[in-house]
Order: sequence, then structure tokens, then C-alpha cells
Amino acid sequence: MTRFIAQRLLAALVTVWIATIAVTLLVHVVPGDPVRIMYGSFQTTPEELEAIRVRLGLDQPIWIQYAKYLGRLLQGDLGRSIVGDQPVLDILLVRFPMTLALAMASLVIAVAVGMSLGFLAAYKRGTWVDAGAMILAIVGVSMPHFWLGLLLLFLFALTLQWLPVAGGDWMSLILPALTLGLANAAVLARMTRSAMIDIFDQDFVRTARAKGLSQTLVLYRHALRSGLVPIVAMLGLQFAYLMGGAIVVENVFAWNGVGRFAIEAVFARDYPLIQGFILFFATVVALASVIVDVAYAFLDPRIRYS
Amino acid sequence: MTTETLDPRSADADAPVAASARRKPRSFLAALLRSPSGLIGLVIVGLLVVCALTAPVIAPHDPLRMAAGPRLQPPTWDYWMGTDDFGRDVLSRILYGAQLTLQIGVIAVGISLTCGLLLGLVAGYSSGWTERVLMRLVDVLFSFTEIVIALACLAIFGVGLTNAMIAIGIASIPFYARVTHSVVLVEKGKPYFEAATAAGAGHLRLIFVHLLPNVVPTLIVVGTLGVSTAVLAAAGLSFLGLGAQPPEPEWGFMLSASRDLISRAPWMMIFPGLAIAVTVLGFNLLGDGVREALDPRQRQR
Amino acid sequence: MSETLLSVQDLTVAFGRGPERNVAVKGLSYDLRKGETLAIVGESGSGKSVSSMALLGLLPPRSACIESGRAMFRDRDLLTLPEADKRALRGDAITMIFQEPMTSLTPVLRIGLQLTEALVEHKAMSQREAEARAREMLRLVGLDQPERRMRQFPHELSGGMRQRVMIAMAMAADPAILIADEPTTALDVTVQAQILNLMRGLKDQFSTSIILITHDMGVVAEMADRVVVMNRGRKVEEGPVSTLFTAPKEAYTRRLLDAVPRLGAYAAAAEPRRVVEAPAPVGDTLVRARGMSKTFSSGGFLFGRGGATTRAMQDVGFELKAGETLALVGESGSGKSTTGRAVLRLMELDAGEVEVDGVDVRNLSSSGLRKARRRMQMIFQDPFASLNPRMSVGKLVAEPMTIHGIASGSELDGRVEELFRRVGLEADHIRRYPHEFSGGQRQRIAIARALGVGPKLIVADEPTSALDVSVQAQVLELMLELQQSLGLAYLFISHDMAVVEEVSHRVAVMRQGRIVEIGTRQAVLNAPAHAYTRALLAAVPVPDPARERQVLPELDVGTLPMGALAEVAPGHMAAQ
Amino acid sequence: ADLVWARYGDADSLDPHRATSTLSMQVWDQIYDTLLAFDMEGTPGPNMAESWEVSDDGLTYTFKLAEGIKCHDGSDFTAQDVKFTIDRAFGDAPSLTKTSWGPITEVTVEDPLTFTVAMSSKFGAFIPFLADSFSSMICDTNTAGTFGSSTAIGTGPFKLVEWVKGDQVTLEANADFVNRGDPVENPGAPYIDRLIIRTVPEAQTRLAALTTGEVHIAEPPFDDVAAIQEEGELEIMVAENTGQDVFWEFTTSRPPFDDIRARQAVAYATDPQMAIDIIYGGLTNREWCPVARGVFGNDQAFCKRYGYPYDPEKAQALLAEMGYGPDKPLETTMFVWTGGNRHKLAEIFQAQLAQVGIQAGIEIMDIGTMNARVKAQNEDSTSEEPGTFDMMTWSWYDPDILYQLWHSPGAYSGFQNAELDAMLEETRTTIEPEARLEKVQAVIRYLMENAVHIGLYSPGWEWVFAVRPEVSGFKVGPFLHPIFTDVKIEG
Ligand SMILES: Nc1ncnc2c1ncn2[C@@H]1O[C@H](COP(=O)(O)OP(=O)(O)OP(=O)(O)O)[C@@H](O)[C@H]1O
Ligand SMILES: Nc1ncnc2c1ncn2[C@@H]1O[C@H](COP(=O)(O)OP(=O)(O)OP(=O)(O)O)[C@@H](O)[C@H]1O
Ligand SMILES: [Mg+2]
Ligand SMILES: [Mg+2]
Ligand code: NI
Repeated sequence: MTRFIAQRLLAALVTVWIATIAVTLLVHVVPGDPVRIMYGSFQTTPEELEAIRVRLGLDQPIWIQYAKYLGRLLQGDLGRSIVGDQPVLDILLVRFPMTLALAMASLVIAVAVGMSLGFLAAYKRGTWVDAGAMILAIVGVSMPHFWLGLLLLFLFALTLQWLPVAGGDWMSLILPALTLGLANAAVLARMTRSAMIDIFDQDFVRTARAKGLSQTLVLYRHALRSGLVPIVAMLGLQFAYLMGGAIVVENVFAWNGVGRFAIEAVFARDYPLIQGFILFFATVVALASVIVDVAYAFLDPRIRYS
Repeated sequence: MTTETLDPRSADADAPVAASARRKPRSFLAALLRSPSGLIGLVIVGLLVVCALTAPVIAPHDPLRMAAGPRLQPPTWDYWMGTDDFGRDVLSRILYGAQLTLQIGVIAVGISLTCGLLLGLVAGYSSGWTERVLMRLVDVLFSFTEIVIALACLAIFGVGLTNAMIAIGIASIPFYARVTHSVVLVEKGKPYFEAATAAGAGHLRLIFVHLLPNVVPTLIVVGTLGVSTAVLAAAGLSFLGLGAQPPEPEWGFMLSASRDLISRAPWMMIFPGLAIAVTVLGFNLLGDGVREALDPRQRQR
Repeated sequence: MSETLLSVQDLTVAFGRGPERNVAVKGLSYDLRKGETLAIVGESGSGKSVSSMALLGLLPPRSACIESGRAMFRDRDLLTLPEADKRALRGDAITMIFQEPMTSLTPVLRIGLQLTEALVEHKAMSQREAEARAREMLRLVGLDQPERRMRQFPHELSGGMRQRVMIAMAMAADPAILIADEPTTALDVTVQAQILNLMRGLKDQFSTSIILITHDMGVVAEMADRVVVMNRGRKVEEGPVSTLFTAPKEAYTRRLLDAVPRLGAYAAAAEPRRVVEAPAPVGDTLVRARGMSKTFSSGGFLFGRGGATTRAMQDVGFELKAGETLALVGESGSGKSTTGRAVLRLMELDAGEVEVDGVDVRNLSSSGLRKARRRMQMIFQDPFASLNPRMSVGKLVAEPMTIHGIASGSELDGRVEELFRRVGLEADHIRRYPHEFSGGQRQRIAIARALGVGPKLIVADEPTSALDVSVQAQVLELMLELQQSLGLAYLFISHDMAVVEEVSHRVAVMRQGRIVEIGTRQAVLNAPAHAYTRALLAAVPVPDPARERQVLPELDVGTLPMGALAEVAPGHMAAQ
Repeated sequence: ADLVWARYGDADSLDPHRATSTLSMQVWDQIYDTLLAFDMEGTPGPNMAESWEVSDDGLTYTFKLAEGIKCHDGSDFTAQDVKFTIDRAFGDAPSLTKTSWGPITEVTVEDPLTFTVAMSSKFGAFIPFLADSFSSMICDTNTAGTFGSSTAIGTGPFKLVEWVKGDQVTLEANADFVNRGDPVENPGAPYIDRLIIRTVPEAQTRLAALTTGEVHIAEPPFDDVAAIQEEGELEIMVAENTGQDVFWEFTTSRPPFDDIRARQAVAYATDPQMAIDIIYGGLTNREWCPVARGVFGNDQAFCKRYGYPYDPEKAQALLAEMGYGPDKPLETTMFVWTGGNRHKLAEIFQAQLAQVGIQAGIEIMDIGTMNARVKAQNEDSTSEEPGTFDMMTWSWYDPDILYQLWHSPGAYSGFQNAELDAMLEETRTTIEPEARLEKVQAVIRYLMENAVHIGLYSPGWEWVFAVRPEVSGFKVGPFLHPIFTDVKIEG
């Protein structure tokens, strides 16, 4: 098991490592002179630009730049933002808990709604319950997050005025989390349904039924326990999608997370911020997938012991 | 001994299998039309294509002309979906927007499908180091998630609808590569592939005559579903201001423009949103339908 | 015999509705008496499984429909019983064993739980009592360390062990009726022998009535008291096992029995069964293989599953002459297919030499290899899977000829037609696709495809094991006819000793990647020199109910000699 | 009581040397104080500096500080702190607006309350600059690495409590504050306890929050201003004398805008009055001059004489002269910066331009990016791509902005020549108002005749406030300095 975790961590590390390379290359594939684009504010002279170039090490061969970048990374230095000239890591760390809170709340909603819906549909396969659940799910999949968000905002905040709209407390988490959670619940419902249908067709479920076990035992002990395995495996992916979706939803609801700030950074061409964001995001997603893999291994004895 | 399960009816040896052949639908299209999702999907997508092609004819107004009507006019007989804050006809804009949406679907999926297919085929066919390195890279890119890759691309190329299409295309290459790779691995493991190798087939024949046709059906399904993802993603980017630029009547961009007017002119938000949702729904249903129609298990039933 | 326990009358089951309706079982009636073993036999798809699952209410609820019939058990009709009552019977009075031991146990639950849960549910036992009972049953089915087994997960057990667990599970409730649906089909003959012994023992001990579903006449002869023969959903014939085998009433039953290869039927002949007037003689050495070894390892590049290696082939060598059949026999995983692939270089060897028709196959360039493949072709176990589903069969048959530039245009079409006729197919089938053919026809197509380039060697990897016995007989006939008229050499891979006896000149027995015995067919099968060969032969159920039923021999794997081959008689070698 | 002020975006930095945005400046304004202060007319007067003298050669300024000014950390504010601030602005990591301090050579501390500033040449805009927030005085105790992000010590009416970036800045009243120059009645510390500056990007959300009372002051959605005024619950405040100027700027180094006729065509083809009426509905004004209303040198009548009234025919004629026509439209790109409905304005201009045969794509970007891209466009004179033009925006309290924009090398490396350089230099070195006015207006005329800097409207960003009824005393000083010291919240 330790070995397994170590392997997964190593894989995550490779992901992050490749992310560092990608992020270093990013600045170099930008057409034009990155320094001018980044720092060319209205009063910088060519000499000052050159000085910045030297300060950032952009005058050196790319592999030296990369080595230095790695060196700074290891000390937790992600560079400084261009807008406002602040440490990138600080900015990320301030905003990350907000995104994490949103992602987690949405995940809970997505799992609660999506998995029960999918399970119900699979169990009632072929009935109107199944059809209804799947129509709901496919409509959910087709609905753009941001539109759903706007509709919810229009309904609950502006028209009914049930929920607050400005402010960072948990009440204002409800709408964005609902938006993101419902959109992902739809995806999860479809995945759960097909996973569970596969499981229901398995020989071992037939065996369990042949043993005369009660419906509950067959469903929960045999089918769901086994069905959870592939579903949990999908959760890692789901989390990544959630984080991605958060970028959009944060912008709709003015949620002060990394996603909203990433968009601002793209507009401002604040490359150190963009670099930091990509690296950070890749790390978070990679870590999440390690956690999911480990959870997966705990659920599936076939992995646990090999 | 194991038993034959695929066509158990024709157990006695050489009796012609007319019976089972008769039970099969004549064609893929017939199978597609028989599944409700396929049918609805096809109708929606068909409508979209028709709208896109005939927009110049059927659109009641010029989508770009300002003050074509009064500003912020709620839906009326003249302006079925109302007008926006410049007095432009929302319906006409949505009809023209279908052109952009189709373009997004074709270009984005075209890029990701072509590159992903190539990558997946090469990796899956070659095995060994090439495969491992390629797939490891693809896995890593995949874990970056599409939106981040798209953001990175936009940070490099700058914002704009064309760039957004390309960015989305690039961003989903890893996904298509993965799907292709896994299908190739499955197909490569099937005896027919070994049979072809044993018959003396060379690399090109193995890849293009044997693997490709067996990989393509899955990719058609994935590609159809992929159009819906691409349309959503592009609308998302446009909504964030990273995609379409004014005055393009892109639906996501129209939605984003409606934000400030959400309570005064809800029709500006409702109709483009519906257009996106229905289109995405259409491609999703079509994809499901194609999947069902291509699945021999479903077809034989 | 004794009283009737279960009486099935006029059972009809259909799938689907309307024009899609497919009647799987039609008007089936039979009685099961207390303490007897009733075998239900028939070819694939004849409705054996469906009819028994219907009794337990295990058919897929939405697609299957029991259209008529009664199944009286203890004065109640199983078919109309409310679900709750049915559930009370399942796993208690009536239990079931399924064909696939690998997939029939829930992978995420411990063996112990799976064994005890039915007892707790039905017998009102406490968990502790149930565990005691489960341990006892595990001992009874011959599993060592029952304590430990209880804590293990299914994937930690071998197929045979899992099937024993299934049997323990089914017997623990002390059922009145045990339904065993092909309980040994997925197992090797030696393991099959153990399981059959076990079932026999348990039956005697508990006097359980057994419904044994199988397609293997050997198993029927070994196990059954009475037999029901089914064909296409209907009962063809029913009777005591001895009468059925000696005096089958129906033509179908007779055909079925005739098609069953019987080990020993050709023991007297040195040659394979002769099917043409003047068979081509055995010629010079065509294949010479020496010291072939192959180890598979999984994983690599940073994070594979790491390190697990399988020695699939070790120091394998043999010779094969033109026009000759060398049979490779052995149990699953013994390396037969690997050997076949190695000869055609469908996979790279770690060590060893292979020479086919004077060409060193291992050192060929890739174009040279492609050319060499004209002389050697392959036929696979699953004819459907080995034909590209997206190509018409005409194209498939033409493909090797196209590749090797043998013919094109109308000449090619002519040849394809000729090949179709040669293997007994009609020329107007050319445009069809593989799924439009039956299993036997597909295998003929695969053979036609191999024949097109005029090969000298055909590696046939279990070419008939996916087929029903009657179809198998026809395909074997065709293969023999082709060899004898064209002088083909076959490397014939099989796990069926009776088939091997019918078709081969020489036999090589493989175990754990090594050839443990090789020699002429008569030498190896009639006078096996190696203990493993003897066990293998003895474990084959004999389709002859008249023979006295003995305990099938079990294998002591620990003491088998696995050393180098040494000659025990001229041309007959065995491992020491 | 806590006052919540919601804005569409957040400050970039709390270090006045590290940002240029209005959003940042308005926060500094609360934390830091300036040596001088503008009155409501925009005339600089004493504030932290009680008095000042200029030497006869105009090169040395001597300031006298008021007594008893305390920094937020309790230390005294002295001439040393002033020196610290100015030296820092010229240090290793100089202030982003370094040049606006003027040609300062040295700051000398004479005694704790007296200091002198020496210049290498005369600089007419120095005094007004000292009343602007970009000259905010930083206490010399701001040496921590966290300065500008989590610490900020000034002498202003509010102290920094916490800054959650992107979300909100929490400030508390500075009990020691004494008002010496701001044009409000309250002579001392603010009445409110805390000022919370919150970021709420969506206009509708801000409006909703205003209606529910979650927020007291915020920029409303422009489209709703009329309705809000009608309803009468919220008060709409429009800042005056903002110094903001929105104007056309062109890539003059390459075609098509190297030709004055192309620039003039754009000017004639666009109708700013109509556009602002549609988008801002009377909240802003047509601006003819290159410097905004309230800034020295602005004179609508004077500027209009050299301006370009809406005249599409003239535009078409100019284009035809250049060889463009219905079959060959002039293709170019318009840069616009994000927010404030400017993209909608651009869309109207785009449609107007299309009518005379100018096909202008729109690219929307952050203001920082736009500054950099515009400069890069001008410097790339060999590109095959058609040159671009942009809706540029500047806010300044003095016509010295023209020097910074157009004196070579120029903020955008754009239009420049020796003649203009000489004229601009004179606007700096001429101190006497009437003489300076002449010099400034000469430059204005030159810029307009050459169609390099074509005024559109003023004000242009963050100048409209909706205020809840229970809030009184909120005031926006000149050049968009919101003042909260007079604010009271009822109930
Ligand atoms: N779930 C199902 N849906 C539709 N048809 C089915 C289903 N299960 C079985 N059938 C059909 O019922 C018929 C009888 O099947 P059954 O499984 O009883 O055959 P069998 O005699 O057990 O064959 P085998 O030896 O292959 O196990 C077949 O024609 C099969 O196609
Ligand atoms: N490509 C492969 N990768 C890893 N292991 C393999 C591979 N091919 C075969 N093996 C392993 O090599 C061993 C021999 O396999 P092989 O297929 O030759 O057995 P076989 O005798 O043909 O068995 P069967 O009767 O089941 O077909 C088995 O343990 C198998 O798992
Ligand atoms: Mg069966
Ligand atoms: Mg094999
Ligand atoms: Ni078998």
C-alpha cells in the first residue's frame, strides 16, 4: 500500500514537473517580446526593459532559465505578479481556500444528487423513473453552467431575494455551489447509471440473488459496493472538471477564487500569474487524483493487495 | 470448451443465417432513427444546420444593424425574441449565431479529432517506449484539464473566437488521444489483428485497413459528443470575454452582454441560453443515438 | 426411484415482444426425483440455462417473459410464487452454481461474508454459527486453511478454488435441489475432475437432487442418472443415461452423440483419421524449433504495476514435417498459444531458434518476414473475433493474396470463389460480413483465408473449441481433408485429448511453459511416460455411462518431474 | 457603524508606487494623505504642508509641514517621511509614475517640519501633483516586505485592518486624523467606525445588494440609472472635475493611420454624442479637448474650432481620396479596455465606422495590456498588418499629461516630432498661468489639427455612485477622490 501511494505520488510529481516545463515554455511561445508585453507600461524606457529582462533572467539560455525557475520553485517562490507586483504564491493562497470551498460544496451536491439519481435510474432501468432521471441528466449536461448560474441568480437573488449576492460568507456560497454541483450531478448521474447497469449485469449480482438475499443486501452490499469502485475512479476526473467549471462559475457569481483571478490575469497578460495559476492548478488536480486513487485502492481489494 | 454466444440461433453448422440477418436493421441510419435520442438529436442538429445555412434568407433583420428596432423591446410579433440594448433583433442574431456555433463545432472537433486520432493511433500501434512516453505526456496534459489548457493557449495567442476555437481544439487533444489509444489497444488485442499480422500485412495496412475502421466508430460517437462539449466551452470562453468579440452574434457572448440587463431584459439572457442548451442537447442526443446505433448488442436486439 | 421433488410442466419462456420475440424455451416438461442427478444437455443456445433460471426467478425481469408452465415444488408453483417466497426458497431449498467461477463472486467482499450471508438470512443462524458452518463446508470441499480463506478476497483464489467456494456456498444451506449450470466448463480437465468428484461425494452424503446443465457428453456419462436433451428450446428426448447413450430414440440425439469425439476411438491407428483416398505422405522436416524461451513482464517506465513476470515458454523445441500434424496439448496457461505465436514470429522470443522451410524466422527483416508468411498461416480459436468485422468475407479471404501479390482483379475474384467452394461455402456469400455467418461457417472462412496463399504450415490455435460438437466435427473433417489432399503441416493446439487423438500424428504435452512429453500420438496417448500426461488423460470424462464410475484421479503437482527431456523410447521423449 | 462600498474590481496594490489604476488610487486616498489638497474647483492648497515657497529660479521648493501629524503606527510624520517617500519613488524599483514627480534631483530635510525639493529644470505641474494621490505620503516605517499587500502605514483618515485580495479591503477610522485641506466640513476623524471596500464585479449584483442594504455605496448599472432616479430611493451621484479624458489614439507609424486623412475619417465617422447618450444616458459629456474639463487649459469652444464634428460624408470623401471604397473597405482593429460598458460604446462606434466603409474589429483587453500593446504597435512600423487605433483613456489633474503622452520618446512611442517636443517643453517650463495657458493651447491645437489626440467624452470610468438614503455626507472631490470623513449613517 505504501508502495502504491508512493507510486501515485511519484506520478503526480511527474505531472507537476511537466507542468513546470510547460509553464516555462509558455512565456517563450508568446508571439512578440514577452518583456515588452508584460512590463511595457507607458513610462518604461528600452534600458529599463533590458534591466527587467536581466532581472528575470530572460537574457539567458532557456535551460538555465528553467533551472533557476525550478530552484526558486523549490523555495516556494512563484515569482511576482506584474499587476500590483505581489508574490504570486500569496495571491494564490489567499484565493485558493475560496475555490476549494466552492469545489467541495459542489462535489458534495454533485455526489449526493448525481449518484442517487444515477443509482435510482439504473435500478429502475427501463421504467419512466429511469427515463425521467436520464432526461433530467441530459438536460443538465446540456445546460451551460453560466446560464444556469444566471437563471439561479435571476430567480433566487434578484427576483425572490432569498439569498445574498455580495459578500463572502457561506450563504453566498449556496448559489455558485448549486450551479456547479447540479451541472456536475448530471454528468455523474449518467456515469453512475451506466456503471451500475454494468454491475447489475454481472454474474456476482446474479449469484447474490440466487442466494436469496434480500433486495437491500443485494443492492447495497453487493452491487453498490462494487459499483462504487469505478465511480470513485471517475470522481478524480470529476473533481478536475469541477475545478475547471469553477473558473466560469466564479466569474458569474463574483466568487473570489483562483478561477476568477486567472481570467483577470489572462486579460492583463500577467504571465507570472498565469504561470503560477497553471502550475498550482495542475498540482491541485494531480494531488486530488492521488487521493482518489488511494481511496479507490481502499475500496477495491484487488488493487490493495497487489 | 467455451460456447459461442454471438449468434446462438444458428447452431447447426452451415444453415444459412438468413434469420438473424433479417432481424437486423438495414442500415446505420435506420438504426439511428429508431432510437428516440438519435431521432431527436438528428432533428435538432438538422435544424441547427438549416438555420446556419439559411440565416441570410430567414433572418427577419440584419443581425448587426443597430437600431433595427427600438432598444430593449420585449418579444413582439415583429421581434419574436425581442431586441437588445442596441435595438438589434435577437432572433436574427441567434440565427446567424448558428453559423458560428457550427464553425466552432467543426473546427474545434476537427483539430482535436485529427491530432488525437493520430497521436492515439501512433502510440497504440507502436507500443514500447514511444507509446509510454506519448501516453504519459497525454495523461499529464489531460490532468491539466481542458479549460486550463485553453486558457494557456489564449494567454499565448490572445483572445478572439478563432483563437478560442483553436484553443478548445488543442485542449481536447489529450482526451481524443486517450480514447483512441484505449480503443486501439482493445482492437490490437483482438485476434483479427493478429490474424492480419499473420497474413503478412504491413504497418500501413494494419493501421489503415484494420485498425482505423474499427477505431472510427468510437471516434464518431466521441466526436459527436465532443461537438457539444466544444460548443459549451466556446460559449463559456465567449461569456468570459475570451472568445467572440463584438459584434459577432455568438451565443455565449450574447449571454454575457445580457448580464447587466438581466432584470430589465431577461429575454436577452433566456433565448441565447436556450439556443446553446438545445444545441448541446441535440449533439448529446445524437451522440447517444449514434452510440446505440453502432453498438452491435443494441442493434441485434 | 423415489418421489418426484420438482415437476416442470410445459414451460415456455420468451424474450422480447412483437416481431422481436424470441422463444428461448418452448413447452419444456421434466420431473426431478429426490436424490437423482438430472443432466440437461444440448448445444449452445438450446435453452438450458434459461429454463433453469426461470425456476428461481433469476431471468432478467424486463426482457424475459415466462409465457406458460408450472414448476411444482413442495406443492407450490415456483413460477407464480410471490417474489418474497421465491427469495425464501433461493439459497435455501434450491441453490445454484454458475459456470464462471471467476466472475460469480463479488470481488469487493470477503469470502467469509459471501459464504455466511445466506445462512444468516435463511437459517436464522448467528454470525458465529454461520461462520462455523462455512468453515466446515470449506473443509468439506477440500480447501485447506479455511480460516484464512474466509478472510480472503475472491481474486486471491484460483479458478478451481473459487468454484469450490461456490459449491460450498450452494451446499451450505443443505438444499433439496442444486442447480449446476456448466459448473466445470471454464476449468481445466484435471480441476474439472476434482470438482466432479466433489459433487458426487456431496450428493451421496446429503442426497441432494442435482440438475446438471452441460454440453459435455463425457460429464453427462460420468455424473447423470437421467438426461434431458434439448434443442432450440424444446425437449428432444428424455431418459436414463444408459439408455440414452446406448439406444437414443431421436435422430438429433444420435447425431449429437456421434459427433462427440471419444478418447481411444483411434488408439489403434498410427495415422490421423483418413478422409481422402490417397493422403499426401508425410515429407521432410518443415519446422525446426529449438530452445525457445519467453518471459512476459508487466509494467515499466516509472509506474507500471511493476515487476510481475510470467515465464510463458522455457526451452521449448520440436520438429514438424511437411504434411504432418503435431498437436500441442496442455492446460490453460501452459504456453501453447505462445509457442504457436513464436513459430510465426507474431511475438519476439527471448531466446531460441525457429526455422520454417529452411528460413531462419527469427532473423528475418520485416519485409522478409512478411514474405515468409506466405508459407505459414494461422487459424484462431474464435473465428468471429479473428475476422475483421468491418470487411466483407470476400475481402477477408482475398486479403492475404493481395498482400503477397498473388492475384488481382478478376483472377483474384476467381480464386476467392474457388476457395469458398473448396471449404464448402457458397460463392454468393462473398459479399456478406462475418456477423452474417454461423460459427462453423466463420471458421471455414478463416481456413479459406489461410489457404489462399498456399501455405505449407498452418498453426491452428484451438480451432474448434468455440464450436458446438457437431460443428466441430465438420470443421475437423475439413481440416483433415485439406491436409491429406494438399500436404499441409499443422501445429494443432488443443486441450481436448479426444480431438487430438483424431487428428494428429505426433503429440507434445506442455506444462508451465515446458514440453514435458513429446512423441508419436500413439506413444504419448497410449503409453504416456510422464505422470502429468497420465493424469491429464485419466481426468478426461469418458462419454460412456456403461463404464463403472470411478473416482477421477487427482494430480499431485509437487512431485512432477520438470527437468530436461530424455528419450524413453525411439522418438518418444519425456521430462525427467 | 460600518460603511460598505462596492466596486467592480479590486485595487492592484496598496503601495502607491506599484499601481496606476483608479481602483487602487481610491483606496490609497483613504489610507494615505498628501502634502497638498485640491479644493472642489481643483485648485491645490495646503494640507499636510502648511505652506511652501518657490525659489526665484523656480528650481527649489521649500515646504513647511503642519505640526502633530501622526502615522497609523503612532510615530510622528516628519520631513524624514517625505524624503523617504520621494527617494523611494526614484529608487531601485521606481514608482510607476516616476516622471510625474518632475525632474527632482534632491530632497533635503532642513528640520523635522521643513524640507526642500530641488529640481534640475522648471516644472509647472509639481504643485498640483502634490495634491494628487499618486504623491501619497508613505511613513518611513513601511519597511516590511509585506508593504503594499498586507501592511500600509499612512496618515490618512483610515487605517488598514485587512486586505483579502479580490474580495475586500477593511479599513477602520483613524482617531488621530485631522483634516487640514480636504473640501469637507468634518475637521477630524471620520464619523463611521469602519469602511469596507468590497469587490462585486457584476453590476446587477451591486444593484441588488444596494437594494437589500448589504451595500451602501456602489456604481449602479448604467442602464438602470434612469429607473433608479425615478424611483428616488437611492441617490445618484455623478463626480465632477474628474480629469478623465477618453480619446482616439492611432498607430501613426504605419498604414493606414500614418495618413492624416485616415485619422480624420475615423473622427468624422464617429458620433460620440449619440454613443454616450445610448450607453450612459446623460451621465457624461462630449469632450472636445485632449485634456478634460476642470483641467488647466480646457476650453470647449477653443477645442471645438479644431475638432471633428460627426460628418460621415466627409469621412467617406477622405477615404475615397485614399482609394478606399465600397469594394475596398479600410480594415483595422480597435483596442478597448475592459469594463464600464466601454465595449458597448465600441460596438456602436464599430457600427458607425462600418457605415462609411471602415471595418474595425474590436479587441477588448485590460488597461495595462492595452497600454503595452499600443506602444508595441507604434514601435512596429514595418508590420504588414494594418495599424490599429484605440479608445484610450487618461485621467490627470494637469495638462502635463500631454507632455508625458506626446513628448518623445512618448508614452506610446506614437506621433512625435521636434516641433511638438519644443512646444511641449515650453508647457513645462512656463509657470506663469496666462503664459502657460497659451503654450498649452498651442499644443492642443497642434494635436487636434494633426488628428493625433481626438477627445471623445469625459468623465469615463468609476464616476457614477448610487448611495443609499441613510447615508449622508458622501462627497467625491476633484479628480475622483471619494471622501468619507463626512459620512454618517442613520439608524
Ligand atoms: N438476456 C437475454 N436476452 C435475450 N435473449 C436471451 C437472453 N438470455 C438468453 N437468451 C436467448 O435464449 C436462448 C437460450 O439461451 P440459454 O442461455 O438458455 O442457452 P444455453 O442452452 O444455456 O446455451 P449455452 O450452452 O451457450 O449456455 C438463446 O437463443 C439466447 O439467445
Ligand atoms: N501478451 C502477454 N503478456 C503477458 N503475459 C502473457 C501474454 N501472453 C501470454 N501470457 C502468459 O503466458 C502464459 C502462457 O500463455 P499461453 O496463452 O501461451 O497459454 P495457453 O497454453 O495457450 O493457454 P490457454 O489454453 O488458456 O489458451 C500465461 O500465464 C499467460 O498469462
Ligand atoms: Mg447457458
Ligand atoms: Mg491459448
Ligand atoms: Ni471444453
